[in-house]
Amino acid sequence: EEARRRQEHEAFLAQFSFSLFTEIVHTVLDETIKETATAEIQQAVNEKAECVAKCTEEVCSSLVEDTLNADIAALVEGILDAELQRIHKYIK
Amino acid sequence: MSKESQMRAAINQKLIEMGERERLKELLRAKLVECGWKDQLKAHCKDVIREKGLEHVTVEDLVTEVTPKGRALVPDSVKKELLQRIRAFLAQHATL
Amino acid sequence: MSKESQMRAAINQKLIEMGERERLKELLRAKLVECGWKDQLKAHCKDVIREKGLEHVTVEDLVTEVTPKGRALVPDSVKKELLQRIRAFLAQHATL
Repeated sequence: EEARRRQEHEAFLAQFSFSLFTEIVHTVLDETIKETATAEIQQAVNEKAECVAKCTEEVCSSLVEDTLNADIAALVEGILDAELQRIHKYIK
Repeated sequence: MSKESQMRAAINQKLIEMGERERLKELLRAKLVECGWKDQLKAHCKDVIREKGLEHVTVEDLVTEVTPKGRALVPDSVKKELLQRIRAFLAQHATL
Repeated sequence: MSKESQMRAAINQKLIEMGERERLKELLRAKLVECGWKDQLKAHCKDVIREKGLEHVTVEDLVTEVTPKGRALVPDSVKKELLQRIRAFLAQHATL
């Protein structure tokens, strides 16, 4: 009887250990996977926002550069033309 | 209540009271970091986000997508260690 | 093509497609006139011509000479306003 009870107890412990093990593994994995997925999506969102901000600044700078380059060239040409005409008039 | 259910309830109570349940979870979390599982999971999440495009992925989608691989990637050694620790606790505290 | 160059190209394309790039340039030009940039730069050009002598100055020389000052003279507030306008435009019109 004693041997039978011991055997039953051992079988119970083996089964209980395994169900507890499965439950803990599932709980921890589910929690960790959810946390990791949330964190990774958040990180990707942040990285994208940083990239958009940086690229917007670069696009803005290049727009300013392009405009200045064109306008400075036009301004210089205009001034030199005006100066030349003024001198021609003066010589005449 | 059967004898088995009584015993199950008693062990569960002991696991909680003694903080062993939390310690087991902590042990598993630490082992998952230590063995590189968490880094692999992160890398897999990044791959999925890159592949699908951030605007097409929700947290739920990502969880569904990476869970099978996440489960498969847990090393046997980690599982074995956890199971042994559970067995040792039960052997000590679930006496006849 | 890197992620960043793709992003820059996408922003530029959206600005061009909707005519916003030209509008922004016009806005910048108007602001430069308004803040006295054009007058200051004209005066600087005349100074350089006076200093070097008209016969020794080409268009290229003068452009090279005055460009650094031309850039430096653009008020930060103007650049900031332009940047904010681009941000607002993208927030309204672009899915990047």
